[in-house]
Order: sequence, then structure tokens, then C-alpha cells
Amino acid sequence: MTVSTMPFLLELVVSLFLIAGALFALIGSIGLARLRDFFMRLHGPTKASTLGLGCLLVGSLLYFSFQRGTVSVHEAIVTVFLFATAPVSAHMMAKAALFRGVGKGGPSRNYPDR
Amino acid sequence: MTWLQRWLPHPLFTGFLVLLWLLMNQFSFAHLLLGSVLAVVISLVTQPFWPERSRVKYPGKLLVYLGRLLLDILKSNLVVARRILFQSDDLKPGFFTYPLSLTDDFAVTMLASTISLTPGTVSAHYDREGRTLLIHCLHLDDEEALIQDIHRRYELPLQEIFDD
Amino acid sequence: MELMISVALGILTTCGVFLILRARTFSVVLGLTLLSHAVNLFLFSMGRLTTGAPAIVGLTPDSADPLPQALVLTAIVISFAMTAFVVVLSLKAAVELRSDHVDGENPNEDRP
Amino acid sequence: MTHLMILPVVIPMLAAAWLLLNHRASIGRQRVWSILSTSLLVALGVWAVTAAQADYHTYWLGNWQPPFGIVLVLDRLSAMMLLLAALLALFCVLYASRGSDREGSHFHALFQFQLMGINGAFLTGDLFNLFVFFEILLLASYALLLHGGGRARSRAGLHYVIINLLGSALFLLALGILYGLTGTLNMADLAVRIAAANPDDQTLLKGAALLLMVVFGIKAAILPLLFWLPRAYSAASAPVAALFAIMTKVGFYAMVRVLLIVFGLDSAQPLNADVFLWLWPLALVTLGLGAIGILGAASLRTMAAYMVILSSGLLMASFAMAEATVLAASLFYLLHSTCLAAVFFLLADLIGRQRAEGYDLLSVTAPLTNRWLLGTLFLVAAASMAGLPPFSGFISKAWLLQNAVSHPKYLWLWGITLVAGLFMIAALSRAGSGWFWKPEPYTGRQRRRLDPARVATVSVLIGISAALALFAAPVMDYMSATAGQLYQPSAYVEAVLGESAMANGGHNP
Amino acid sequence: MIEWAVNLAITLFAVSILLNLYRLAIGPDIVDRILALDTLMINSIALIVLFDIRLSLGILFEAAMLIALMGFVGTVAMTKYLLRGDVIE
Amino acid sequence: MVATLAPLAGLLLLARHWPQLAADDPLIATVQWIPQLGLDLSFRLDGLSWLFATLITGIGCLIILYARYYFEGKASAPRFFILIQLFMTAMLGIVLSENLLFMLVFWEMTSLVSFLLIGFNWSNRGARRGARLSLVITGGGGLALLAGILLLGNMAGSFQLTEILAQSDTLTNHRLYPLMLSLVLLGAFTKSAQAPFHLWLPHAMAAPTPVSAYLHSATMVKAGLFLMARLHPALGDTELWFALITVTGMITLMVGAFVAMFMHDIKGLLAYSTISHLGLITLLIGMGSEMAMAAALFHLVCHALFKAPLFMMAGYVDQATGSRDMQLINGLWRWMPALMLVTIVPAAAMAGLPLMSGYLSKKMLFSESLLVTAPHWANVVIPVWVTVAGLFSVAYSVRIFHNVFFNGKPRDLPIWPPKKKPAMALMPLLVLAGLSLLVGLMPQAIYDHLVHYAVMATTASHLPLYDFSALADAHTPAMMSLLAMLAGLAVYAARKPLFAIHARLPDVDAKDIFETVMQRTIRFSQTLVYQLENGSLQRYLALILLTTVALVAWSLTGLEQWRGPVPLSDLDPLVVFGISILCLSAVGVVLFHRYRLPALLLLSVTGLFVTLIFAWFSAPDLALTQLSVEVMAVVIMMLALSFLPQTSPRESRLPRVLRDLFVAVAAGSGVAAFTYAVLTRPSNSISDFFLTNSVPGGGGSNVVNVILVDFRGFDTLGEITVLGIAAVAVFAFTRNLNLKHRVAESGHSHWVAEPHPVFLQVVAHMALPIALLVSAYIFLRGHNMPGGGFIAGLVTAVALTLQYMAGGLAWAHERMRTQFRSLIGAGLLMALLTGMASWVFGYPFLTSTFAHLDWPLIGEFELASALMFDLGVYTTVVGATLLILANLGKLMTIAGPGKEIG
Ligand code: NA
Ligand code: NA
Repeated sequence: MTVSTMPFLLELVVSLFLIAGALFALIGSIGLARLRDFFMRLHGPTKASTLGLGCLLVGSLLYFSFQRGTVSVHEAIVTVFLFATAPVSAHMMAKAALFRGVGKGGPSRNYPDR
Repeated sequence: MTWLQRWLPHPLFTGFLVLLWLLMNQFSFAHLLLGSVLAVVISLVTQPFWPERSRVKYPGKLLVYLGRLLLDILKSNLVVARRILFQSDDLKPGFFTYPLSLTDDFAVTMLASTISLTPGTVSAHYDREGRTLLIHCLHLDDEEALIQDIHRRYELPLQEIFDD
Repeated sequence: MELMISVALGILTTCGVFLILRARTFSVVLGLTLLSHAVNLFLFSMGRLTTGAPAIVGLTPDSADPLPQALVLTAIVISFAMTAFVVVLSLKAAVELRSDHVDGENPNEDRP
Repeated sequence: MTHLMILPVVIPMLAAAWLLLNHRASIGRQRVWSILSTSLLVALGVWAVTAAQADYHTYWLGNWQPPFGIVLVLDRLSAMMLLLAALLALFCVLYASRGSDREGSHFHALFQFQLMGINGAFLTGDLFNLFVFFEILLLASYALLLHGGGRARSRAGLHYVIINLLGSALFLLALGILYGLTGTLNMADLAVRIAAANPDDQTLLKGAALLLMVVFGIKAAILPLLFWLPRAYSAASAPVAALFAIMTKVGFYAMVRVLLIVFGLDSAQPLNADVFLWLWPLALVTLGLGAIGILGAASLRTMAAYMVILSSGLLMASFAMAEATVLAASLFYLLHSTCLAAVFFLLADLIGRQRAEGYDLLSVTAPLTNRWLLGTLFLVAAASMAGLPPFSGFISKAWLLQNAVSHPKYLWLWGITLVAGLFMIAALSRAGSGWFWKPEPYTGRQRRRLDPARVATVSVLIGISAALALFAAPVMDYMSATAGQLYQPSAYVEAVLGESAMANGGHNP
Repeated sequence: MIEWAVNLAITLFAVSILLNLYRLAIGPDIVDRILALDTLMINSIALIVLFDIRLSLGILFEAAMLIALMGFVGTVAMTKYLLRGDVIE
Repeated sequence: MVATLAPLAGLLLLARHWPQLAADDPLIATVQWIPQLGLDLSFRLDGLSWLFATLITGIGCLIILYARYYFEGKASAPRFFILIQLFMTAMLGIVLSENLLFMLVFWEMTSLVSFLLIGFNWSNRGARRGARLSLVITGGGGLALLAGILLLGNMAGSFQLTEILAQSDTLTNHRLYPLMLSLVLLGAFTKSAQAPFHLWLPHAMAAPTPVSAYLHSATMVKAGLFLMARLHPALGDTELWFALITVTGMITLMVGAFVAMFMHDIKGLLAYSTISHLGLITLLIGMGSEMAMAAALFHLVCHALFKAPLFMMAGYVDQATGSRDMQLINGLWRWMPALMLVTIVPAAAMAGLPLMSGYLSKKMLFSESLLVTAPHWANVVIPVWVTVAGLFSVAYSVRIFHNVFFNGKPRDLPIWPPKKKPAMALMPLLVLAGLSLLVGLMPQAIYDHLVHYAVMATTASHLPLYDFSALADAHTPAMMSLLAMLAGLAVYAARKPLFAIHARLPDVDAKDIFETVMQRTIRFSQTLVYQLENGSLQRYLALILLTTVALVAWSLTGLEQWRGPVPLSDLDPLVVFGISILCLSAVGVVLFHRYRLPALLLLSVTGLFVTLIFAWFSAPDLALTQLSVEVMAVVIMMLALSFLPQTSPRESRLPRVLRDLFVAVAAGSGVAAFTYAVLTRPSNSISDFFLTNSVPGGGGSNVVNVILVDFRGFDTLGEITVLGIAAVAVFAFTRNLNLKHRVAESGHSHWVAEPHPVFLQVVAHMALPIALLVSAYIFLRGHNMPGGGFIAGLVTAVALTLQYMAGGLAWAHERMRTQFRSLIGAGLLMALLTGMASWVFGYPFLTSTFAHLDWPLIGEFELASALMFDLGVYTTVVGATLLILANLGKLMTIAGPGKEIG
């Protein structure tokens, strides 16, 4: 790993982004594992994991931009793509859960029942 | 249909594609040329899949909106993180129906995505006829306040952007 | 690490083989997929395992063996084609024979 | 390096791609392209056989020298197989063009792909490339097998496909071992490196050789590996099944090629000896099973499928004797048995179409039209298949048995072959007398017209078998030289890698 | 420091993946499993990106991009299957 | 009458050669056919072949003459004449061959043609069965003979008789002599109806009478005798020869004679009598002395001369009365006096009455039997034996004459009064009877001029002429003859009680036995085959796997050390983690395999981790490919899943699970062991060449891609062909798949489950152009960085698949504006034509070229022909993937079968 030439501050920022991202993702996954009801579990990954990955990608963007000397924005594209698709994934999964009656009689109030 | 409209059905989006190409590669004249050709060709080829005309009236405002959204996402995540980690047993999840005033599909999608990405809410179903969104909330305290908040914070700006 | 890889490939193979010996086409397809993973990884590892040295000229000082990678790539594509084919075929067979049972004559199957 | 060498692969692929591009073309057009392409292949086959008599020919694909690039090698064996496959294919496509090609979609494109795969397998000098061509020919054969649809085909097809997928996995495993220990894929280079490997590595390589034997054994139909075959072959439509007669031979070809060249260079202790040790008993039992199956078959197609098994057994048993003279005879037998198996598949259809009911079931003795003509064709084919003189069956069997005498274990081969011949006589006379003698003359109201073109196709194919007997001497000379060439792996290596390769232990740039 | 951070991040993502697998295994409903797989995909994008940093290669982003695309398509396919009994109709 | 011309001509030709018989050397004419096999078109004319050929053509002429009347007015006549000519040719071939293999050709031909002749009246069940029985026995014998002759040829180094006959000592002392002799004799015995292979002959009587008269008296059955006589000089004069042939002949002689006596069917009686006489001749050949040989050949001639007219008589009676049953046919002399008169001579000859030919030959037999001394039992047993057999032969000869022409009045005959044939029809009988009489009257002359040369040929020595006057003086044979005659008459007189006793014996029909044996064998075969090939895919797979494991395990027993010399590398925790998850998910797939969707999800995890492993171990291209392929595969499986049961019952019992587990663990251990063994050994690969030449030779820095499109582009060409075939195949066999009943079931009316969710549509529409741009990016950079046509193609395909999912098949397909099959064809053509383009420059197929160009404003860039090739790959992949998906999707929707998509 050739990081020796990196300024400390940049290194710190990159590290922070990486670890923050990892933490967000971990929280999302903890939510997925721990929460009681499908619809509650749905929140964790769709938000936390997406953001976690976003942070990580920003860290990576900074890191490689420095490494290569030019702005490397591939990560940004991945991030944008994720942010655009994650809500739709969640939407589709929520639909599937409603269709199957998952969580009916669970902790979520006002369970729609037509 | 003008000549330009025929060849550039989604000029804004085509521009976005060119930019994307330049971002993926290097900024150079060759890539600008190649990217433009690709963008135009791809736009034309995919045009049948995207028959609606673009309705973004104020691209600038869209950027502002997206910036605000990013901040909200950060905030919302901290909130959700706290709830997941420390309050998971006290959560009061529930569904509520959000009455839409937006009509444009793209705009509604933007709104629904925004909702899904921000504090403790996930849009679960879009009733196109009844023009409502079914939303699941991780911690549903005050339904009315939440509806007002969404309307003010997101739906109104979107209405402006899309002139809906 | 070699031992670990070997054991892993062994386990993958075992799982794949066990599944293709089940009586339903779907299990067989699952088994074939696992088996092809195992085989692809095997072929891949025959070029020896190298970390951080993709076979791209000028990227890193040393380089992984590119040939097995090319072979595995071909094998992956071929096994994709075969999987698609076999899935559709098993679907066709299941529809026509009214059963996805493949382990001998099935008592429940309709006869012509 | 002549570009003609690549044409057996390029032409059918061109035809197939063209047919797909113009998939709306009328069936007539499709037939024209397909027959044209196949006829060109026959011409190429003739060229190949002529060219191969002089020397080895190699073709460096992409102009990359072996062992780095893929190389095609034309020797006597591949030339002969090319010609055989092309001839057989021509008959099949002509037969199919009388209507069977309409029973499903894209018969001709798939057929050409099939030929591409078969020809590629015959020509390639690279083991991984062989795998690729195997996959092409297998996939095309799966598709052709299912041509026309129906339950029997679906079921048999599923078994066939899955078993061969397992075979492909084993092939890749073997390739992996070979590459892992030798670092090369070119057959000649492999041969050099395997011969030079240390004893411990050789033991592992022997494992790979046995794996390959299983892989090719599945295709060539050897005993515990062949149970997919009878149902698959008897389910296929007639011209497809007839073409499949060459498929087991592709397996046999690969076995010969790989065992004799790749694992046969070390003259002191060739690795193939251990493979032959296993091949021998298994092949003999296969031969026996083929005979029993022929006797127990319920339909002519099934019978033909077991004939394929029987001939595979005989081929492999004689190959396992590991002697050039025996191999020469078994190559001659290969020609004969391929033609005749195809004849029987076509005949089953030809007869089945003329019968009032029961198609080709042996248990049904329905009236049939044109019993004279069909009966005569059947009689000649049956006599040849059962090894009765003066047809090719007799000549090939006699030569095979005669050449096998020098081998210490020849009596086994003799005994089982002859008893199998007896079984075949019993089964075929039973079928023939039940069909052509027993039933009343056909009195059905609507006349089933016998298609003269189909009859002509079958007759000419039978004629080829007769010609094979009549002009056996030059063919046998060719076969002897072929077998001699195969037992000279070092000449092959030199032809492919250049003269210094042996001395340098392979990888000669 | 980055090395340390990368290793820590990898560890955290690995733990996340284990948690996802746990959910994938226990369900209880199939949508839970789909959700778990979707999350797992996202976490593995992270792993790929971290590999890239750790190995200092800078060539694995396409893989990340593809996982994002494929993960999305996969999730949509599965949910559509659940909703409609079919994926393409 | 054209048909008689051929044999007549043959006869004349033979007659022309008669003067040469006295010469020492046989006439030999050879045309080379297959020298490698030692098979030549080689003919030999010596005394023996001359004798046989004369019999064949001579009797042939008469038979054809006879058949002319027999088949009068029958449509099947031409068939008969063709077949009989063929048969005659074959017989002549046997006797005139110099090359033994060549002889075998004719030998088998007689079996085949006689099969057709016996089955001539095919609507008769007996005829069909009789034909098959004879073919199986004689054909099987032929196979044995083939083996025997091959052995013989191998021992002698040639199949030419001249050479074989010259090597008697070498042959009889050879280690394999017993085996060879047994095989040859097996062939001869089956052909000549020696017990127990005689069974076919009586059933061959279903043939038309001319056939019986010719094949089963004069020709085919004599082929075996001919062969023995022919090979006698080479193989004879050993104890084994004597024992095998003599004993067989004795048994046959007795069985035939005994059974003949009790036959009520005229032809049946004649058939068994023939068997008996064949046995007699065999016995004589077995004795092997010159005199015995002379007796054998003399009797052979006599037998042909008297048996043929008797058969003709039988046919005459059969056609006239519609029956052959001697219990019904009686007293015909009144209606057919001429026939009766003509029959006297052959019947008397068969009985061996004095002055008749048969009398002489029988006497010769008796006298020879007295000379046998070699095994001490023979000199008593054989004379007694032949006398008893002679007794029976007298009895049945008397019977056939007396029962047919006298013995009271006819009873219930189907045709009455008997139909008469023109007098000319009796001509052949008359001629034969006359010849028979002639032989009896002037045996010495006949012997000297006809038989003697043959005997010389069979003994390969110049022997003195047989002295018939000496025979006349021999007393003991005369006594034996007399005894047999008297006793025979006595037996005939006492026939009524004997028939009664015989009737009580169990009725054994060889055809039935044969049928039963055949049926049993067939049933056994069917059972065996069914048990082996029982339709269980799993059993086939298990067999293949077990074989593999067993073979490979066996081969590895000699391995000294699994672990090679290369030191193990360190364990990275990350690798441990990834691999553990991979294994866990694989095990998960197994545990969940009965629940389809969860299993599929776990399978995706497996694929994902394989991707990660590729990414970690420096294979980015593989990672990209694996990932895309995995998702497409899972989508395809999902599509198919809706037609398959969602769960499957627990079916496997514990033993089965344990068996499968054993197989699986064995296979897994094998793979693990090989991996470990190879990974710990040093590698020495050709890959350095690729790394060195990738940029200068292939114009790309991504070596994997350069290998794919250049170094081993041929593989890639094959690979996309596979993909194309798969797609076309899927198209072909889903086209007419009818799933209407499924469509009816799938009515989803749930409020949340709309077919095309709006949000999904919006995102999908936006994703398409972006994905296309990304594919373009991946495509263009592939030559230098991870990517390439294949991955780009899959990305495009995935993006388009997303359109299908979001907007529906009909909606999306309308907008594709392309035919996927054409796309596949175009892609393949593109790749192919790129490869062919190199011919223009004189380079081999697929030779790549590239150029670095420098254009104003744009700068330097590279153009490579490989890019064109890769474009073909891209196009094919897109077309193939979409064709598969669209057609799978089609199954449940749109118009149903018949409507083509793609
Ligand atoms: Na998501
Ligand atoms: Na939200």
C-alpha cells in the first residue's frame, strides 16, 4: 500500500469516511437482524446501508483521486445509482410484504387491509 | 415536433449522459466527441422506452433540492441509527396514507424516493387513481405533522421544479 | 491458505453432488450451479492464487496467471448458457410430464 | 498452412449464423443453404483425406504459434473423421429436408452448429478448445434431440443434458489438473510435459487421464456411463438420431487422440496403459450389454441405439488392446458401424411411416405398404449389421478379430463379439420376419406414399456400406497408416511444436 | 492509518454480512430473506471497494457498479415474482 | 425356362474341365480383393469341388425344371427363381472357393438365402419360425466358423487352401488346434444338421418342396460335409477329429433314423431321413481313412440322387392331394401309377436294397465300420450301431413307399380326386431315378470317373481306385445288410403298436422350444436392460460419479505425497471469512433445497462470494462476468420457478441419503485432494508469453481480454456460439409449449400487486440509457482494463430485462425494434467475418491487427480488429440473453403458443 505520501489530514478524512460508512452499514444490518417486524427491518438497510456505502464511496473517491492525481468519480456514479434504486427496491419489497400479509397483526399500526 | 426535438428528445438527459461519460473517462476533446455521439445515439435508441416529454422546468432548483435531500438523508440516518440501536423496543411503527397533490409520475417517484430515503419512512404503495401514497413509518407519533412536513419540505419544491 | 481453499472446494463439490443426486429437477439445477462454481474455482486456482496482481500490464509489478482466468471466463459463459438451457428444459419437461420428478418412473406422472 | 483447414469449422458456422440472421427465410431457402454447406463439407472432407496422406497439417489460429495459440491439426485420423461426419451429415440433412426439419424451429441452423462443433472437435489440437467444441456439439445435439417436441424427447433430453453437464464439469476438473501441473493446454505440449513430469506428478496426471476417460466414456457410451443413451437416441427424430451415430464416435475419437498423444508419449511407461487396464473390461461388458439390449429392445430405434452401444463397446475394447493393427481395424469398423447405425435410425422412420400403426414398435405387426422394397433394404442392412458377408460388417469384423489375435487376451473379444453377432441375428430376424412376413398386405384406404427421396437416401447410405466392403483394400491401407500415425506421438509433437520441442521439454517458443 | 481504517471497515462490513446472513437464514418470511440478500449485496459492494483500496488497485469500481445494478435487478425480479407469480409478463 | 440356362451352362463348363481332374494340381484362379484381410476372390477346381459343383448344377437344373410345374400359375414364382439362382451361386461359391474367407462369404450367403427360402410362404407361422430357427442355428454356426477360420488362417498364415492343406503338421500340433477344430466343426455341424443342431432341418420343411428337395437333400446340408471333407487333409487324422466327428455322426445317424420312422408327414420323414444320412456320411468322414472317405463321398452322391426325387414325389403328392400326412394318404398307386413306378428306384435305394446305389454305399459303410480299430470301443460299437440304424432306415423307406402308394384307401384328403400335373412334370424325377439306378448298376464306372478324383482331393494322396468287386465278396457287410433289411421289415410290420407307444411319448417341437428359449432370452434381456436403464437420472449420475471416484482413487493409490514442495501461504482472515461464508451458503442451499425461493437466494449468495473471491484473487474480469451471469441465471430460474412446484416433498429415505452423501463426500474429497496437491506444487506455465506479448502483439494491456479476443479468440468464438445455440434452442422448444392452463391460474387481483409499478417504470426508464452508456464504457475499455464485450453485453441485456420487468413483455418488446435471432446471427457473423478478414492479408483466421492513430483535435487513439470481434461478442450476448428471457417470459403471457418473440 502506497499511502505514505498522503497528507495526514486527507488520510484522516478518508479514514473517517470509511469507518463512518462501515458503522452506518453495520447499524443498518443490526436493524435488519434485531427489529421485530418486517416493515421495521425494511428501514435499516434502505437508509443506513445506502448511506454507509455512500460514505465509504466518498472515502474511496477521495483516496483514489489523490492517488491518481485526477478526480475519480466512478464512486459518485455508484452512489447516485444506489440512491436512485434503493427506494424502489424498498418500495417493491414493501409491496411484496403487503401482498403476502407479512407483519399483519404485528407491531405496525394501521396495517392496510383492503 | 421540431428537428431538435426529434434528435434530442431529452436534451437535459442527453447532456447528463455526456457528463457521465466524461466523468467515467477523462476530460478530453476525443471523449467529449465520443461521449456526445454515444449520448445522442443512446437517447435515440432508448427514446421509445421513455415516451413522455421531460417536464423539468427548473434544473437549478432540482440541484438545490438534491443538495437539501443529501443533508436530510444524513440527519435521518443518525436518527434511525439511534432508534435501531437504543430504542428498538420502544418504537411505535405504523402505516399512514399521504394524499398527493403531485400528478406527474416522475415527480411522484422523486417524492416517494425522497420519503424512503429520509427519516424513518418508507413508501410502500402508490395508488395512482386515488392519488395517495401508503407510507410505513418506523416511529409514528403525529401523523398529521408528518404529512404537513413532507408536503412543505418536499412536495411543494417538487411541484415548483416540475411545474406540476 | 491452500488447505482452506482445498477444503472449501471440497465442500462446494460435495454440496453440488449431493444436490444433483436429489430427485427433482430444481435441486439438480441448484446442484449443477454449485458444481460449476466449484469447478470454475478449481480451474481458476490451478493458475495459483495471487492477491493484488491483476493480469493488467503496467498496473502491478507482478501478475496473476491470466490464462486460467480466460479459461474460467469461457467456462462461466458456457455454464451460463447450459444453465439457461437446462432450466428451460426442466420447465418444459415438468410441464409436459406434469412432474419435476426425474428419479425413475414417477408413479404420479400422467401417462400418454 | 492452408486456409482450407479452418473451413470445416467456418463454413457450417457461417451457414448457421446466416440462417439465424435470415430466420424468416422460407424452409426451402434454409434447406438450400444447409445442403450447400454440408456438401461443401463433404468436398472438404475429401480434400482433407487426400491432404492428410502426405503429412500432418497445422493451422495457427490468430497466427499465434503453438503452444501459446490454439492450433488445428489435420492428420489422417481427423481427416477421416471429417469426411465421415460430412458424408453422414449430408445424408441426414437430405433426409431431414423431406419434412422432418419442419417439425420444430431452426433445424438447419442447429444442424450446422452441430457440424461446426463436431468438426472443431476433430481438428483442434488444444485440449481446452476441445472442451469448447464439445460444448458446442453437445448443446446443438440437445437442441436437435428436442427437435419436434414431445414428452419422450423432453424426458430423455433432460437426462442427456444433465449427465453431459456433469461430464463437462469432470472435463474441466481434468483440464485444471493438467494445467495446474504442466502449465499448458496444447496437446502436443502436454504430451511432452507429461512425459517429462516427475513420478509423483505423473500419478496425479494419471488421475486426470482417468477423469478424461470417464468424460469421453460418457460421450462414447461405455458401461456404467451410458444409460442416458438408449432413450435419448430412440427419442430423437430420425435424421437427428442418424447424425447422433457419429456422436459416440466423437467420444471415441477424443479418447484415441488424448490417450495416444497426450498420455502416450512416454514410450517406457506411458500413462495410458493404466487407462487401458480399465477400459478393456468395461468396454467388453458394454459390448455384451449392447447385444443384450438389441435382443430386448422394444422398437427398432431402441435396437439401433443399442447397436450404437455395441459398436462403441467393440471400438473401445479393441482400442484398449493398445496395438496399432487392432486400432486400424477398429477404425475401419468405426466407418462401418457409424453408417449402419445411421441407416437403422433412418430405416426405422422409413418403415414406421409406411405402417398402419405402431410406428417402429416390434410388438406391433401392422400391415405396411411397399413391403418388398422396405424388406429388401432392411434385409441388406440387417445382414451387414449382423456381420454377414459380403457387406462391410463382415469385412470389418473379420479384420478386427483377425488383427486382435496377436493380443494375449483376444479370446474374450472374440467370444463376446461372436455371441453378440448371434444375438443380433436372432433379434434382427425376429424383427424382420415379424414386420415383413407376418402382417397381411396393407389394405388401408388412404394410401401411404413412400417418399422416393427418403428411400434413395437410405439406399445410397446402405450402398456406401457395401462399397466399403467392395473397396475395402484402399480404405484398409488408409486405416493402417492412420493407426501407425497415431502410435507415433512424437511425430505429432514435432509437427505441432517443431523439431526442437522434444529436446527442450515443451513450451518451445 | 488508512490501512488500519480499511481493516476496521472490512471487519465491520464482515460483521454486517454475517448479520445479513443470519436474517437470510432465519427469515421468517421470504421477503425478509430478499431484504437480507439486498442488504448483503450492498455490503458486498462495500467489500469490493475496500478490497480496491486495500490492494491499491483502483480497478474494481466496475464490479461495484455492476453489483449495484445486478442487486437492484435481482431484488426487483424476486419481488415481482412474489407479487405476480412471474417476473416478466 | 431361362432359369435353367444358368445351371446348364455351369454344368457344361464343369464338364469341359472334367478331363483336367486327373491332373495333380487343382485349377486355381485368383483376383485380389482385400489383401490386408487375406480375402481374395480365389477359386479352386479340383476333384472334390468338381463333384460338388456338378451335383449342385445338375440337380439344380432338374429342380428348376420341377419348380416350373410346382409354381405353375403362382405369383411368387419369380421370387423363387431369383432366390434359387442366388442360392445356387452361393453353393457353387462354397465349393469352388480356394480362399477360406471367401468361402465363408458364400457360406453365410447360403444361410441368408435359405432363410428367405424357408420363409417363402411367409403367411404361414411355421414357415416364419422355421426360417428364423434355421437362420439362428446356421448363422450362429457361421459365426463359429468365422472364428475357426480366422484361427486357422492365423495358424497357417494364409487363407488359401493350397497353403493350408500343405501345413497339416503345423496345424494339428498347434496349441490352439482343439479350439480351432471345434469352432470349424461347429460351423460344419450346424450347417449339416448334426445332432443336436439338427433341429432346424425338419422345420425347414415349411419351405416349398423344390426348396426342400434342393437345399435340404442335395446342397446346403452338404456344405458342412463338404467343408469337413475339404479340410480333412489339413486337420484330419487326429484323435480329436475322430472323436468329435464320429460320435456326432453316430448320434445323428441314430436320432434321424429313429425319428424318421415315426413321422407321419412325408417331408418330415424325408427330413429326418436326411439327417440320418448326413450323420452317416459324417461318421464316415470322421473315420478318416481313404476308404471311408471314398464311401462317404460315394454315399453323398447316392443320397443326393435318391433323396431329391423322393422330395419331388412328396411335393407332387402334396400338391395333388393337399396333404402330406401319410395317415391320410394311402393307395395312391391307383391314381398315380407313373409316380409310383418312378418312386420305386429312389425308395429302394434309400432302403439299401440290393442292386441299388444305396445298397452299395451302405455296404461300404458296414465294411468300413468293421475296419475301425483305433479306440477299442469303436470296433464293436460302430458296426452294431450302424446296423441298428440301417434297420430303421429300411423301415422308414418301406414305409414311405408303402404308406403312400398302398396301405388301403385314402382318407379325408383336402383335394380329391387328386390334381394331376402334366407328364412332363415327372421328367426330373425320372432322370434322377434313372441316374440313381445307373449308379447302382455300374458303380465302378461312376466311382472311377466322378468320385475318385474327389476322394483324392480329400485325402491328398494318390490312392488306388475303390474296388467294388471286392465289396461284393465281403460277407460280413452283406450279412449286416441282410440283418438290417429283415429286421427293418419286421419293424415296419409291427408299426401300429410302435406308433401307439411313440404317440404316448411327449411331443417335443423344436420350434416351440426355440420360441420359448427366444422369448425367455428376450424377456431376460428386457428385464436386465430395464433394471439397468430404469429412467432414474439420479442412478445414472450416481453410477458415473462412483465410477469416476473409484477409477481416480485407484489411480492415486500410488501417490507418495499429497503435499508438494511449495510452502503454504499465510491465511488471510478476510479469505477465511469469505470462504467460510461461501461454504456456509452452499451448505445452506443444500439444507433449503426443498424450498425453492430460499434456496435460490442462498445460491445468489454463493455466486456473490465466488465473485468476491475472484475480485480478491486478482481476477476482476472474472468477478464482473460471474456477477452478471449469476444475476441473469437467477432471473431465469425465477422465471422458470413459477411453473415448478414451490416445495418438494421429502422423498429420500435415510439409506438413500447416506448413499448420496457418501458419493458426494467422496467426490468432494477428490476435488479437495487434487486442489491441495496441485497448489502445493510448483507451476510452470506458458502464461509468461501472454504477459509479454499482450501489448506488443495484441495491442491491449488487459491480458485476460487479449487472450479472449486474440490469443485464444477461437475459444471465444466457440463460447458465443454456445450461447447463441442455447438461446435458439430455448426459442425452438418453448415455441409450441402450451401453458394456457397456467395463464388461467395466475389472476392476481390483489390491490397492491399491479403488474407494472409506476416507480419501477420510472427508474427503469432512466436506468436504461445510463446502463447502455456504462456498457459502452465497459466495452471500450475492455481491451486495456477489466471489461469487454461479454460483460458489456450482459449489462445491456440486464438493463433491457429491467424494461421487461417494469413495462411488461409486450410493451418492451414493441420498443426493442429488433429480432433477437437476427441479432445473434449478426453477432456471430461479425465475429466470424472479423476472423475471416485476416485471410485478405494472407494471415490465418482470427489474426488480429491494431493501429495507433493520431488525428488532429482528437489525439492519439487505438483501433484494433479485436474490437470488431468483441462487438460480435457483445451483439451475440445481448441477442442470446434477451431471446432466452423473452421466450421464457412469453410462456405465461401474450397469445400463447405460436406467437414468436425474438
Ligand atoms: Na435497497
Ligand atoms: Na424515509
